[in-house]
Parts: sequence; structure tokens; C-alpha cells
Amino acid sequence: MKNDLTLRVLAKLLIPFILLFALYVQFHGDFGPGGGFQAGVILAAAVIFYALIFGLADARKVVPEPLVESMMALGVLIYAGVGVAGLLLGGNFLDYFVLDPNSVHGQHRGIFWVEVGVATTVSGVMLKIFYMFVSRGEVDE
Amino acid sequence: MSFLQHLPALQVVVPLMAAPLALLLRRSNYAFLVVLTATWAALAISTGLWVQVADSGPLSYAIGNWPAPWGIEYRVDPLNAFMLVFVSGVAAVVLPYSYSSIQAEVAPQQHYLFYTMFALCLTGLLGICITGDAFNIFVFLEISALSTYVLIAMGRDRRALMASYQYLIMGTIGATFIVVGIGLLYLMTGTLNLADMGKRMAEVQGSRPVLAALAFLTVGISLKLALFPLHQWLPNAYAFAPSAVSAFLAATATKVAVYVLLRFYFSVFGQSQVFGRLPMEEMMLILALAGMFAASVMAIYQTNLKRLFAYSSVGQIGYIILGLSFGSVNGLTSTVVHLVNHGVTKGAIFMLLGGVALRMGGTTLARVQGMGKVMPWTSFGILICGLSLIGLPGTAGFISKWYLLLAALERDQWWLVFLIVLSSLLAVLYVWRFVEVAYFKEPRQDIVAVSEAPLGLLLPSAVLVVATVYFGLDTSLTVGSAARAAEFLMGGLR
Amino acid sequence: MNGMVNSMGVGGHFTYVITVFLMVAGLFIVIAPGNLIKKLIGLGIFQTSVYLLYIAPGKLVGGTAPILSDAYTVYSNPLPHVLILTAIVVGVATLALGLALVVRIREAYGCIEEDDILALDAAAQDSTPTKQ
Amino acid sequence: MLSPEHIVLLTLVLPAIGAVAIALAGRWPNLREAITLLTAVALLVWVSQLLPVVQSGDLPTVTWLTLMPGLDISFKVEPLGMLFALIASGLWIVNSIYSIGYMRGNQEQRQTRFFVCFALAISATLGIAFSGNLLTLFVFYEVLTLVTYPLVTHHGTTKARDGGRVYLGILMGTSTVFLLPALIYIWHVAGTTDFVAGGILADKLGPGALAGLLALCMFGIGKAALMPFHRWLPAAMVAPTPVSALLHAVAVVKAGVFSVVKVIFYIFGVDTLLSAGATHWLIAVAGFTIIAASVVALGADNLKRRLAYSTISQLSYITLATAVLAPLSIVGAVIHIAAHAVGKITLFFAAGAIYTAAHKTEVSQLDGIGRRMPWTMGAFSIAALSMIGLPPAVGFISKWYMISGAMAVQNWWVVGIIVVSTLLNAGYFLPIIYRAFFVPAAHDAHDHPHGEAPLPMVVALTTTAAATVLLFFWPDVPLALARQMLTP
Repeated sequence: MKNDLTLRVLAKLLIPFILLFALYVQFHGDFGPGGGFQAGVILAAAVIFYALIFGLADARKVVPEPLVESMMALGVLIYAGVGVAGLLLGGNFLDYFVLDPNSVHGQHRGIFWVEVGVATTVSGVMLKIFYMFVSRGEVDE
Repeated sequence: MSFLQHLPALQVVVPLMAAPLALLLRRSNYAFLVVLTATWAALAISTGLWVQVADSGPLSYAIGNWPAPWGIEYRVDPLNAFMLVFVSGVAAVVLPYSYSSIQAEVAPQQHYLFYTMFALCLTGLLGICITGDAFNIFVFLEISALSTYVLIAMGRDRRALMASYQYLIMGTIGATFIVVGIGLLYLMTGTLNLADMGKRMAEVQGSRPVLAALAFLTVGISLKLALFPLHQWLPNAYAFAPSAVSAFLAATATKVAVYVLLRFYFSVFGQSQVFGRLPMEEMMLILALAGMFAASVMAIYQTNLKRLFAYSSVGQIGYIILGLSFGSVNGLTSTVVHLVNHGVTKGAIFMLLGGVALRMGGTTLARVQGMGKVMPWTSFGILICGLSLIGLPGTAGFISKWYLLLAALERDQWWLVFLIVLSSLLAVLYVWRFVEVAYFKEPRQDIVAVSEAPLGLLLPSAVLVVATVYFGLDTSLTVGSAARAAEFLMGGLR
Repeated sequence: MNGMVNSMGVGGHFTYVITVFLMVAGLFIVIAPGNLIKKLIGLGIFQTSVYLLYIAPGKLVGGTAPILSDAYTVYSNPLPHVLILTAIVVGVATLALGLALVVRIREAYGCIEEDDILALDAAAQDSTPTKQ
Repeated sequence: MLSPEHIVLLTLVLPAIGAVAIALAGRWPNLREAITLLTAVALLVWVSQLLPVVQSGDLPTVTWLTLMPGLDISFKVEPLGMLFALIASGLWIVNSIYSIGYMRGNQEQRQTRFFVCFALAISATLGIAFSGNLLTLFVFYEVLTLVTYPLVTHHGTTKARDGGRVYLGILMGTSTVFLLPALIYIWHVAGTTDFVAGGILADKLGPGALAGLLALCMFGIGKAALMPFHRWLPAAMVAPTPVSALLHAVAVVKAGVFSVVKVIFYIFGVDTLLSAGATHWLIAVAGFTIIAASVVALGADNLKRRLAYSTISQLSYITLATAVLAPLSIVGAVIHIAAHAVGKITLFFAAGAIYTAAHKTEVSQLDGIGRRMPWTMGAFSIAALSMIGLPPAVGFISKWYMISGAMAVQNWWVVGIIVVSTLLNAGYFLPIIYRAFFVPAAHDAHDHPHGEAPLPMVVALTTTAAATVLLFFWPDVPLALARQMLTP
């Protein structure tokens, strides 16, 4: 597939838009349907698409495996970090109200970072699963 | 003071944060240190919670400051305060053990993953215990279950994969049943908060969906706690997992599932509901008895010590459920006490068996012949724990058996009394299979030169062995807490 | 909540019928075939039935997303969706893990039929434990 | 000077400390044996310190730890326990001397383990003797079973393993299946398990329940070897002879009958049982055991087997005499604990001496052995007289009291059983003595020249034989203690 010109051009065209869409879904999650889960999956889909067209090796160059694993971990840490920030600022765990003097802003700020964490972890996990299954073939057959 | 207020959240958050940190650090020693710190911190936190609850009654913590019926509430009462101490205590002992244990049993590049999964598993188990929200229970249940599947699959025998797969299938079915049950309860009561659910249960009592929920929950949780005959996943999972995992699972996983059952039966449905509307009492009684006898008999015929003691676990779970089925304070006391006593005992046994597997290359009866000679301390430890399984005085098992028999005698059910003591004689049989192989046979030629297990394995195991004896002599901690928890459950959550 | 269920009339029961059908079919697929992948598929179907069980009663015909606005008075209950989102994630994780296990089982045993694997295990029972 | 309470704890811990020391000294046999003897002597000294305290009517009471709310491991030295402790600690010294001779004479393996378990068994026995409630008694009863198990299976052979299975199976089976539920039921009914003179079950249970509970207790105490739970005793004969002596005389079976007396006297209460008439079946079972075991003994050719069945029958004397519930017969039962202890230990010592010196185990091989081993067979004869109940041996006194008691309540059945069994006793002991002294030795394949057994063994068995006679002339201490128990 690597040599199919149509696919290569199409992919190069599409992938930026997919990434953009992921960001849209991510940040629009505040106001409408969307959020970290969906955005994370779309983000991962973009990378998977890239891997399908340009091959695993190239994909690994763009998003190396250690990065993927770190993303999984970092996302959870961001999420929990928001919670702990709430704790440190005098509220309960995951208390968004105290994140900003204005409690509505606090809510925004809290959910924003939580969703960032979710997106990071979800795309990390999706990519991890993908890499795991794809790389099996290399060793086996 | 403000710090102490947040202990319920920290109880879960500390191990939760340790997991990604261990994953990020990648170096197994660093990962170990992080998870060890978190585990010991969790023990300290749970002890703090336990003291607080003993002093000033149940605690409530609103996650995200959303008040109770709407937000997720963490609730610590006499029952789960005790469970938290137990789970984190076992973890605090097993983790140092695993450091030496997995050197031989898990591929080095997977060590940091092991610690990550261990931290996740601990998070899940602690979360199950502490949360006051029905759906949250499911989430934590799956967190612990998923990490457990991974941990089991790390076993070096290829059968570990199959064991893990079977556990995954059974565990997921169980979890799904539990969600269905929770869903039905949510539809009927409109709340997910357990305490709130318990209060609203009065309005919908006896309606068919509630009974269906009871049935779904019972089956689902029974799968998780390996109630006979839903126990098939357990023997293989215990036998082929890495030793540290076997020990941790044997000590805590099924016990936490029993806690969930107690929580739903007594805090949500209320005793009258559970035991009045459906013949739950009889059902639990029969299944418990069947488990006590059938699993113990199966244990007698095992040729592998790990499987032998795994079947013994299924039998012992029978005792735990039997106590529950009485629906009396003494019965529940025996359930809660036996949860802990059996957890400690079985944890110790599987930790010691880890040393055996390491030194002798396996735990089949044919292989461990003459173990008493070459590994005297390990054999002696297993013997002590075996006596506790039998329920001999001076060991923790005796205390549980005492309360169980007392509960049966309270109802003047002598036939039950005799069944209980007869089944404990079956325990004598399987424990004595070990004794006779270990002490009456000469060691095989290839293991004569085997030495005692390394201190890194022996010392943590010794802690649990000593605990097994200690809880048989001084029961103010175990029975005291269990009795308080039992009275609390019988009084309802209100 | 009771009211919601009742107001859906036949439609409500319809979703229950589907739920129960999926549940039983899924469970059957888990139990019946010996192929490990098929079992996982069954497990997936089984779990899907629960998603339906949760979401269907939360949905009101004609209701909108629960965003406060003067224009709408009828909202669907958002909580089941949130819950089920979590359950779906759990389901995905379980499926992924299950498949990963099957891949490794295939590598270790050379097959993914349960009977064959058990036969291989039984044959290897007496010899020393096989390394992966 | 230590207070009596501290002495009680000391006596319990002392043998256990001795066991640790013995284990540590395992590499130096002489040091090890010195520690054994030293501990034994020290123990007897401390135990006898308690005697005047108890006789002054002051019963030292100690609570060790609280097992469960309301359930303590506690100790109370009452006259009966005092007597039992004296017997056990006194005979331990003799048995230790004998064991040293036997183990060295037969070059046994695993001697350290042997002496360690022996010391632990004494510790458990004292725990039983001084137990202040039924729970404590039960705990130490089980401990005793466990620590004697390695002794029974000492040889580690298949035969030893099988014997150990029966031993453990019956003792642990009966105590778990019968005694434990009984114990918990007593606690449930009475709210206590303390040993109180007059019992704790008065007015708490109907006659039927009382008889049932008594049955659970009596069969639960498998160490008292009431038929049909007697098979462990002959099975345990696979053990080395000092162990048999320990089982039969010092610790195990004595712990059994001691528990029987203690449970009947302090838990049920004589008056309660009398008014309920709950012991008739026990008299029947014990009587049957006496006769049946004697008949089996009559037919046994193996010397140790004959002695084992003799023990079963003698034990049931004690149960029988207690079940009669007459004051005098209870006195007889108490004295018989002491009488049978010194008598039976002598017989086993003699059997072991014969085995060590002549390698003979069957009665039919003993022709003329009395001329080669005069001390051994002399002691054997005296002890046999005691078993039969003839003067000048202490067995006469205990039997006298038993029969007097039975006559006092006009229980002619019991009198008849004792008389018939006396004849049977004579029937299986006198032929041995006759063979030993009056039949000339057969010069066959088994024969080889030998003299007396090693000196420590002879000293030990002579001492206990002498004690049998001395107790006949001066039975003051056991008698006083028995009387004190009846009139608190």
C-alpha cells in the first residue's frame, strides 16, 4: 500500500483534518456532545490510518512506543492531578469549584484538564492496543 | 485536621497515582519503590480511617464536593474500614515479597508492568471497599479484575494464559451480571448511592425488578467470589499465576467480593428483603455446604499443592457464605472474621509455596517429597497455616470456626453443627496429605541439595504466618472489629 | 424514573425484549463454541445488551440533550449515558485484553480451540512445566 | 519468692523453654540430655511448691489472655489438677532417665526432635492440668495431640505413618466433631466455661439434653479411649516405648480421664447429673469397655498390645467410677489416675527394657526371662499386681474406694463389672509372671545371651515400681487432694 500514490496523497490530505476534528471534538465537549474519549479515539485513528498507509515503521517514528506508554500514564496523572489540585486548594478531591476564585471558571478549568487527561490516556491506550496486535505478526509469521 | 478529612479520597488516589508513575519510570527498581511507598501509605491511611471510624462513627466524603445522593460518595463505616486495613495490610506484605519473587517468575522487562498492575489492582480493591456508589463499585471491580487478568497471564507456565482467559470470561460475565443488577436497582430507585438506595428500597420492596436485581447481583458476585459451583476459574488462576499474585489474590480478591455481597445484602436490600422474599437463606446454605464438602474433597485428590490449596479456598469460601446465610450477628461475625483469618492464612500459604516453587521447581506432591528436611522453615510455616485451615485452637481458623458453630448452635441446628465439623475433618485430610509427603518421604535425588527459600521470600511470609497465630490468640482486633461490623450491618445503614 | 419507564409503553418493553435476546444470545455464544475468539465475540454481545438496558429507559421520546435552555422542557436522563460510556470503555479494555491473551495463547499453543488446548495441557501434565 | 500465680505460669512455660534449649543444644547430646533432666527436676520442684498452697485451700488463678470476648485462656490450680500435675511432672523425670537409656540403647534417629516434642507434651499436659475453664482445657488438649503426633510417628516408616493416621484421625476427629460443639454449646447455654465446683449447668438443660451433651463430651474426649473410639491406643504402639509410656502413663490418656473427671465434676456437676439420671448409659459403655478390652488383652500375644488394651480397660475404670457419681467412687477414680500412672509406666518401662535387652516383643517369647532380668520382671510383677488390684500395690486402694462407692449407692452392676474385670486382669497378667519366673527358657532361634537392660532404664523402672508400693502405704497426698476436691 505504501506505493499506492492515491492512498498516500489522500492520507496526507485527510490526516490533518482528522487531527483537527479530534481537537474540535475535544474542545467542544464543553458545550455539546464530545469530549476526551471521543477525541482520544479519533486522534488514535489518525495515527492508525497513517500506519496503515505508510507502514508501521514510519508510524513508530512519528509516535514511538515509549511515547504511547507515557501518554497512557500521563493522562491518568493529569486527571488525578486535577483532583489533587482540588485537594491542595482546600476543596475535596476532584473539587473543581476551588480551582478558580470564580466557581464557574473553576468548573471550566477543571473539566478542561480532566478531558485533556482522558484524551491523552485514551489515545495512548488505543495506540498501544494497535501496536501490540500489529507487532505480533512481525515476530510470528 | 484538613488532611485527615481527605483520607478517604487519598486511600484510592495514592495507589492510583502510583500506577502511572511506575509505568512512566520504567526502571523496575524505581517502579518498585514508588508502588511500595504508595502501598505502605495506603496501609497508613486505612489505619487512620479505621481509628477515625472507631472514634467517631461512619465517615462520608463527597468526591468533587457534589453532595451525597448525586455525587459519588466515599463512605467509611465499621465494616469497610476493617476491609481497607485488611486489603492494604496484605498488599503491604505481599509487595516486598513480590520484589524477590518475580525475579524468577516474570521476565525482567515486564517487572515495571507488574508493579503498575499491582498498584492498579490494589486501587481497584480499595476502591470497591470504600465507595458508597453502586456503579463505582462496578468500575473499581473491573479495574481490579482487568489488572488481575494481566497479572495472572504473567505466569511463566503457558497454562497461565488459559487460566487468565478463563478468569476473564467468567469474571466479565460476573461483572456484567452485577451491572445488570445495579441497573435494575437504579431504574427502580432512581439513585446509585448505596445508602440512598437502601432508604428508597422500602417503596419498591418485593417488586419483580428488585427481585431480579437481587438474583443478578447474587449470581454475579458469586462468580467473583468463586462460590461453589461458580468456582471453576479459581484453581487454575491460583495455580499458574506468579506466586506473589496467587498470594495477593488468594488473600484479598474473593474476600472483597464477599464484602460486596454483604454490602448489597445488608445495606441495600436489607436483611428482611434478602431473606424474606426469596429462599436466599436456604440457597446460600446449600451452596455453602456443597462447596465446603465438594471442594474439600476435590482438594484431597489434587496432586499439586497450589491447586490443593486453591480448592481449599473454594471450600473455605463456603464457610464464609455459610456464616452470612444465618443472618445473625454471630453468623456475620464469623463471616467477617473468617474473611480476614482465611485471607491471612491463605496469603501465607501461597507466599510460602512461591518459595517452594522457586527452590524445587514446582509444587507437585511428587516433587516436594521430603520438603520438611530440606526446607524446614517453609514446611513448618505451611503446616501452621494448614492447622489454621483445619481450625485448631491457637490459630486464626479456630476463632472463625467458633463463631460459625456458635451461630449454628444459636438456631439449635445440630445437624448443621455436625456438618461443619465434619467438613473441617476433610481439611485435616488434605492438610495431612501435605504433612505426610513433606515429613514422611525422603527428598528426591535432584532436590536433596535444595536450600531454604531466600530471606526476601521468607520474611514477608513469616509476617503472615505470625499473624495467623496471633489472630488465633489475641482477637481483640479481628473479632472486635468484625463484631462491630456485624452489629452495624444488622442495624442497617441508617 | 418509574414514570419514565411506563410512559414508554410498548416501546419500553420492546427494548427489554431486545436486551434479553442479546443477553441470552451472547451468553450462549460464550458457552457453546470452543473457539476462543468466538467466545470473546459472544462476551461482547452479552455486554452490549447491558448498554441497551441502561440507555433505553433514560431516553425520552422527543427529549433533548440536558442542556439548560428555555426552549426545551423535556430532557433525556444523561446519567445512564455517562455510566454506559464507562461500561463501554471497560468493555473495550476487556475485549482488547481478551484478544491479546488469545494472540499469546495462539503463540504458546499453536491453536485457539479450547478442546485442543485442554488436550495439549493434559498431554503435558506429567512432564515438566512448559515455558512460554 | 514468687507468688503462686507466677509459679503457675512458670510451670507452664518452663518445659517449653526447656524444649527450645533442647533444640538449640541438639548437636551436643550430653548437654541436651542434661537440659532435659534439669528442666524436669526444676519443673517438679516448682510444681510441688504449689502443693501446700492448694492444700491450704487457696486456689491460684491466672488469666493469660483473652481469646474472644468473655472467653479467656485462664488457669486455676484446684486439687485434682494439682494431683495430675504432680504425677505428670514427677513421672517426666523418671521417663526422661529411661528415655535417655532407651534412645541410646537402641540408637534411635532424630533424638533431638524426640526430646523437644516430649518437653512440649509436658507443657501441654500441665496446661490441661491447670486449666481454669473448658476452653483452656480444649486448647491444650489439641496441642497435646499435635505435639505427640511426631512422637508416635517417630520412626517415619509407612507403618508409623499409618499408626499416626489412626492416632490423629481418632483423637482429632472426636475432639472436633463431639467436644468442640459441646464446648460451644456449653458456652452458649451457660455463658461461661469456667470450672466451678458443683457445675455450671444446673437448671439449664433438661435430662435428655444433659445426657446428650454428656455423650458429646465423653466421646469427644477421645483420649479417655471409651469404646468405640479406642483404636488409636493400640495404633500408637508403633512408637518407641518411652513414647508409649508417655502416652499411657504420663500425659495423653491421663489427660483424657482427667478431663472426663473434671468435666463431669466441674462442668456438669454431680448433683445435676444425679437428679437427671444422665450417666446410666455412660456406666454401661464404660463397663462394656472394661470387659471387652480385657477380653482382647487376654488374647493378645504382643506384649505392648496387651498392655495397650489393659490401659483401655483401666481407663474406663476411672470413667465408670466417676459416672457412678458416689463421693467414694470419685475418690477412687482420682486415686486411680495416680495408681494407673505409676503402674502402667512401670509395665511399659519393663516392656521396653525387654525389647532393648532381649529384642523380644511377644508374650510367648518371655519364658524364663525373669531369671535373666530379675529387676525388670520384679518391677513388672509389682505393677501387674497393682493393675489387678492386689496389695501391696496402690491399685488395691483405688479399687477399694471404687467398689465402696458403688456399694454405697447400691449399684451392683458396677460392683459386678469391677469384680469380673479383676479376674480378667489377673487372667492376662499372671501368665506373664508365671512364664517369666517359672517356665524354663526355650533355647530356640530367638534366644541369645543377654542380661539386664541399660542401667538408666532399670533405675527408672525400679523407681516407679517402688512408687507403686509406697503409694499403697502412704496414699496421703492423693487421698487428701481427692477429698479436698469433694469438699471444697
